[in-house]
Amino acid sequence: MTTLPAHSGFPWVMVIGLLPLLGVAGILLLPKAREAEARMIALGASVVTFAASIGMAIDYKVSGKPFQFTQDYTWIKAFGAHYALGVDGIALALILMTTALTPICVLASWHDAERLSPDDEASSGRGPRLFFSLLLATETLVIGVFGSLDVFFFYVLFEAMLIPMYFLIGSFGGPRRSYAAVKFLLYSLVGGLLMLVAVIGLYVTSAHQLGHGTFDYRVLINQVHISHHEQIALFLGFFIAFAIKAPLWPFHTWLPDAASEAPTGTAVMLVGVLDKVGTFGFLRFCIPLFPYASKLFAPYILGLCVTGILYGALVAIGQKDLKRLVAYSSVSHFGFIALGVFAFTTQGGSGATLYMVNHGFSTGALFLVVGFLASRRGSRMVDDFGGVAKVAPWLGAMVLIAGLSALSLPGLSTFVSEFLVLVGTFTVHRWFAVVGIAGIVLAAVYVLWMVQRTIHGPVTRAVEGFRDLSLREAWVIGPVMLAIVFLGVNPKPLLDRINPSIQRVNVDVRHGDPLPGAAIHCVRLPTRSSAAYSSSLTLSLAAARCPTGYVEFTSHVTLTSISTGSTVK
Amino acid sequence: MRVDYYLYLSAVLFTIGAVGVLVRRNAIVVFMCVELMLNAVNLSLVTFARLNGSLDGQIIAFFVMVVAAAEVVVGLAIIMSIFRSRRSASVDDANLLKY
Amino acid sequence: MYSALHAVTYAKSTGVFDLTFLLVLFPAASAAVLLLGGRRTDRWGHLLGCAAPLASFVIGVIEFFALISRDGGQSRQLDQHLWTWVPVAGFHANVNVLLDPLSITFVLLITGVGSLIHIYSVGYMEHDPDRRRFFGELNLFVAAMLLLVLADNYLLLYVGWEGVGLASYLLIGFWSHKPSAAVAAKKAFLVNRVGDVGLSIAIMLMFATFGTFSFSGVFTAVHGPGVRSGTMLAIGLMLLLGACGKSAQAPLQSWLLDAMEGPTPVSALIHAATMVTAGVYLVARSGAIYDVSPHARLAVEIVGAVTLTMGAIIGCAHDDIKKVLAASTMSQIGYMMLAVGLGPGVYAIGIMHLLTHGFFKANMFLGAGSVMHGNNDEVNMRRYGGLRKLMPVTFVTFGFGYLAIIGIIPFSGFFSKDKIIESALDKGGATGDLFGAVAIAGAGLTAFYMTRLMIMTFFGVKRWPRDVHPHESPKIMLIPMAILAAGSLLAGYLLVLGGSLQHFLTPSVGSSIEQGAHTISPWVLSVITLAVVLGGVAAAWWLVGRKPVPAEPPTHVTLATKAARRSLLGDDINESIFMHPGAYLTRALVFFDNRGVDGMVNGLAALVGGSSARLRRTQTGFVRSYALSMLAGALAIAVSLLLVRVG
Amino acid sequence: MTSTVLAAASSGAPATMHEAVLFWLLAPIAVAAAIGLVVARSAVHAAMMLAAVMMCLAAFYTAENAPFLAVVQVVVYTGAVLMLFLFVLMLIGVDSTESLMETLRGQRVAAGVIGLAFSILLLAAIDGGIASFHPKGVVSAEAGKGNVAAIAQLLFSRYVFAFEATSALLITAGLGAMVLAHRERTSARQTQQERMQERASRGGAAIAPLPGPGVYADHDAIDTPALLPDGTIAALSVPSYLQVSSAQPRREDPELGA
Repeated sequence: MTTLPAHSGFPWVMVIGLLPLLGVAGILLLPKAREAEARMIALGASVVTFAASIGMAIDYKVSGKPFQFTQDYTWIKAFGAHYALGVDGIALALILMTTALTPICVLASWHDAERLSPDDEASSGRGPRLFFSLLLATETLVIGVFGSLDVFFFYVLFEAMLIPMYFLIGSFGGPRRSYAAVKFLLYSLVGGLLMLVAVIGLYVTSAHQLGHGTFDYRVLINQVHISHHEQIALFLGFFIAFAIKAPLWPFHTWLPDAASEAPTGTAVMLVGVLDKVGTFGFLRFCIPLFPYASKLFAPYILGLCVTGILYGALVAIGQKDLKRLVAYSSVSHFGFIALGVFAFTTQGGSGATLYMVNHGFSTGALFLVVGFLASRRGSRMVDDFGGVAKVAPWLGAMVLIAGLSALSLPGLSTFVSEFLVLVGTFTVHRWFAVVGIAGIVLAAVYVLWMVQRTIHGPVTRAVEGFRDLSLREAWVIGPVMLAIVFLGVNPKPLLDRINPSIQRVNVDVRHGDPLPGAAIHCVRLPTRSSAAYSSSLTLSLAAARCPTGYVEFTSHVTLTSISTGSTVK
Repeated sequence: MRVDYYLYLSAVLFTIGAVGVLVRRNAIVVFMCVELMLNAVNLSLVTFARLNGSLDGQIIAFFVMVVAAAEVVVGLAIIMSIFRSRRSASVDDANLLKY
Repeated sequence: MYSALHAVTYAKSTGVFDLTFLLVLFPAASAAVLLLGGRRTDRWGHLLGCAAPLASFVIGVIEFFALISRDGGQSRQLDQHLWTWVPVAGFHANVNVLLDPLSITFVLLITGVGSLIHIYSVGYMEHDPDRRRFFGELNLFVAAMLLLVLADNYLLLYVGWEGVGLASYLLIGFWSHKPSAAVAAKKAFLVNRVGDVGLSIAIMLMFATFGTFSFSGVFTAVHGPGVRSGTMLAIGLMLLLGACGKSAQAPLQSWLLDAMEGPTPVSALIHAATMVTAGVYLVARSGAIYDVSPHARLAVEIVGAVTLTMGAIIGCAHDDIKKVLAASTMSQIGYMMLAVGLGPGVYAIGIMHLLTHGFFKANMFLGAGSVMHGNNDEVNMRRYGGLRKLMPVTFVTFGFGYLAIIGIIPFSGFFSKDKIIESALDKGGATGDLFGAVAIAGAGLTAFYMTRLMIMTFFGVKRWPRDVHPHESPKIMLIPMAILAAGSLLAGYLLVLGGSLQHFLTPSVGSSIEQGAHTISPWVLSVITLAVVLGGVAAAWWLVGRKPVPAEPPTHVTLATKAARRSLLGDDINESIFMHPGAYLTRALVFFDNRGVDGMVNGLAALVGGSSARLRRTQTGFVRSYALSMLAGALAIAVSLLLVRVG
Repeated sequence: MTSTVLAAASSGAPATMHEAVLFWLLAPIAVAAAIGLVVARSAVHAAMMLAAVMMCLAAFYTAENAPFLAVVQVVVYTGAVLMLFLFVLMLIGVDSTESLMETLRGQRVAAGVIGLAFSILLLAAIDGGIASFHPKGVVSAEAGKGNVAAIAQLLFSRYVFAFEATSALLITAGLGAMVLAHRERTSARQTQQERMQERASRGGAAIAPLPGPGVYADHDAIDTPALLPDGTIAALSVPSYLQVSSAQPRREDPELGA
């Protein structure tokens, strides 16, 4: 193996990661008397960060190296830990989503961290300075997690991410915030510890093989061959950690509590951004590092995903609390994401990655509108609303669109990703996909029933005084809606960057995507009179569909004949 | 007579002292039992010195005595102050560490 | 017919055909302006709302003439590439619009009838404070419907498909403060979603089987070797499921009657003329797939025949004028389904009935709207009576529609419906005869319930309450009705004349069956059908027209009538099979999640906490107990050391 | 006797007949006294028992060629430490005999069983571990300087740091004891005037001095109560700690009966 270039291009990732920290520094320098300005600084820092990430996206070469803008410095020499950063298409998309959502979270939390009175003793430590520093710190850590190319570095950031989020929930949340925060922390820590064991195991394996242990991700995937038994053990360590983080059924019960107790901005950050680390981890670590174990466990994991899709949706139908409803719908959606990831097809993987981005916006939108509703009514209960659309038509429309995006209406971004996930699954695991499709009917049930009971129907007394969207709220929800519509109509720029990375992720698990059923038939039955024509037709079709150059066929066709067939176009 | 009889005696005295610590409730008597245990150990230390033909055992016994003296001073002062505040010298009454 | 190696290809659009995208863009842009512009656009919103479909109609007409001016040598199927939508490895979806005879036919129907209904709505919705929003949503519907029929691949079609579903949802729930409207809207969307599952599975099957889901790719590949008939049957059935949802065919028919909660122009445009016929369009468009799968065709025929009968029976029992018309729509779409299910060559006839139905049913809905408009939005026909004198124009235009639907010569319905019956009988065999008989019986039933409607509404004595003063509608409503009435009369001629429509549609849906293979002579059949129809009319007069209509529906009726009044128990079945068990399941799962899954987590935490608390009890605070345990510990350590030494 | 024992011991490590006599004489006494320490009801008795044990041990130390320790044992332990115990006992009340009822369930049984097991274990361990030893005696280690000088030499050479540390410990302990025993005055000391005012404010008989004890022909002890004019006993005339049931004036006395 050739040695990998340590540095390439402008260190965008580091810059983007450090910008929010600058904001944190600015906020901490503020005197207490001017602490309300913390939000201005936070907004400024996060917008600049977003602008920088746009710069990175423009600078990213679609057909360039697998990992771009890399940096690699030895961090802890004693056990081969590196400070290594870099992005591929998947990380690029997720970093963009993170930096786009953070200003929205800041704006959405504009009044959430205000003190009740200037010298409010009860909230002495919990002013806007703390809140917005924590929010920005979370952003930095999440960007670091997505951009990390060292397993140990990733692990450290992965665990560090919990700390600001713990305080965001535990200090600023609803009445049961400490229960929710502790539950969130303990759940995540359990997963994190399992992952730590696996990370150490990975190091030991690499030390056995290379003579010197390393955590360098690119070295690990290219030069270290992990035996099957080790793969199974290490895979489970990583998988459970990510499954808790994602969260996958049945590790989901922390999410409804955490998301419903957290203030709106935090909930968006938590469910929209932070949880993507779990599904991102599947793609970044589980599959490329442990292809054998991934293949071995895939059917069971797909079973979990499908269960989660239906389960999350059904439980969401039965929720009385709007935030919990959204949280359970996310459980369902995470089932879709993981379904696409573990289908090991380009459609599934790209769809899942796109889904992560879209879910950030779509669930973000839902949490935001629920936050708008709750801030007006002082309650999150579905039954406390009714007829909002009549009183506040814009607010009603936003609730409706957010809901439609959650049920994956074609034309909105979630549809593209959900369909890709299902198609990607369908080509290899037909029945999992079919059962998963039932989830889209259930999604319609919970969304529309929620819509019917909150914004439709006769205007209830409590709703009568609702004002429509304020200017700030419009600026919060507007960009999200724009992103949802834009990505629904033109997901190509993002998909073009994601696709090659996904194909690299899947290359060890499945060589190229499965051929259409009819094409395989043609090759299987070469005695048919028209076989010559049709097989060449379909094979050229197949070759066109498999940019990696791999074509997988059923057993009784020799590979040589196929590969000649597919190269002669 | 064998020298190790002293050791047997020491063991017996030590055990009696230990049982005394366990069954008596008067803090001062408990303390006396502790002293008995220390004395028993001293006896065995002196005997060990004789067995080994070195004075180190006696030295250690001496140190034990000094430390025991210090311990008694502090311990009795503690018992005094407890008695002052609680009007009781029973070790069972001083159970603030209870769960 | 397709030959085995005949690849379906579409020509690249040029010239005037590059304007195809404007068809969708006009109403879409107008919808965006009206919905995002807010109250600022209230003043002129309805004008823009009418202009958009009219502009599309004009372009449609231009393109139609451009299309027919292309002679046989030139392809009449023109594909315009707009942008690449979803490119993922083999999964390549484009946003392309396909202009071919089938789509232009629909374009003209949608924009033509749509424009008329828009104009009508200006008057109908005049007093509604949200008229601008109404027009915005109506435009959104037109845009989505046009996208549906112009898509050149199934995925884009799916976008339009759900888009019209969304518009339908919004418009049924237009008066969403009425709980009944909100529930009906939700129900329509949900039932459609079930159908959409079918459509999406069909698309996935196509992709998994052929590696493509564009029309040209799929229609070429179906004739390739190695295509298993089971797969084709599955695709056909899944497409049919989608069509059933959208077109309110059994077993997904239950939403249509409730959808009448929407404003009447919506019922006319969406739930009569256009959207509900999208299922027929889908089956006709997918003709190549059904051509190779006779079993799938049979399923389509059965669905059509069953719904045809069900709709007609339901129509006989309801007193709500819109619901009767809705049931009639179901029934008529059943005819179309039956036609397109009959397979190669009959697609065009189904489309023809679709067009004529678009005219006469829209006409009648607008008429019903006019009647309601004049009667304080009363929909119960038992509160009407004798309106022909007070609303003469409405009566006449409605009458045209009435004559068309029951199939009286020379109204349009006669031509299209007769052809369907004829084709069903021509299919031969037991099923052909059965379907033919059902179709003829359906014609009789149609005549019965429509005559009942006419009698209860326009004839007899007045039965409206004292404070209602029926009056004729304003001109802006009457003119569209008049135009549609003319269409109801003339459309049949124009379409049938020399098989013009069938020839025109040949590139899209294949050629017609050869003439002369009839089992029964067309003339004889027409006479039989007319006789049955007249029998139905007579029966209606005998049962309804002879005596005064009671103000309340009679309660001592047969079980069959009761079932028909409850829409043949469609809702009851859905409720008992899906809703109630679903509600129980949901409640059980919520309980399970709180107590089971979360309970396990919390239980684990409680176990740790509890055992710690129990362990804490050993800290009695008695020094002597601690001393005892210390001594015991010392003993244990000494013993174990000794054992290690000895052992 | 002591000189013979010393002479016998000084000759060598193995125990002589004299030492055996001494051992078998004093060992049972030591054990009996130790048991007495554990079972004695009164704390003062227990202290006496402990003194007996310590004296016995001092004798054993002399027999074992440790005269310095023997003296320290008598002077420091028996003389100082034990006296300290007795002082504290006096401070907190000599009469505080504890009831012999055990309050912790099973404590006594468990202590007995574990103690027995522990002693068996120790005895067995000594039996197994020491049997092979041949006592060397400490005389050789004294190098002719005598026990005290030899110990002194070791203490101030090899163990000098430990010795210094111990001295520091002793000082710390002394300070600690002072701190612990010191009672901080929480309020200002009452003047005599204030005490009087307080007494006057209480009113009643408390203003006058308490009545003295009764003085009779046959009794004038301090525990004899005085009689009030009506013939009843003046309870306040006898200090509370002397009020015992036996100390009643004899009613049968004819002169006192009135």
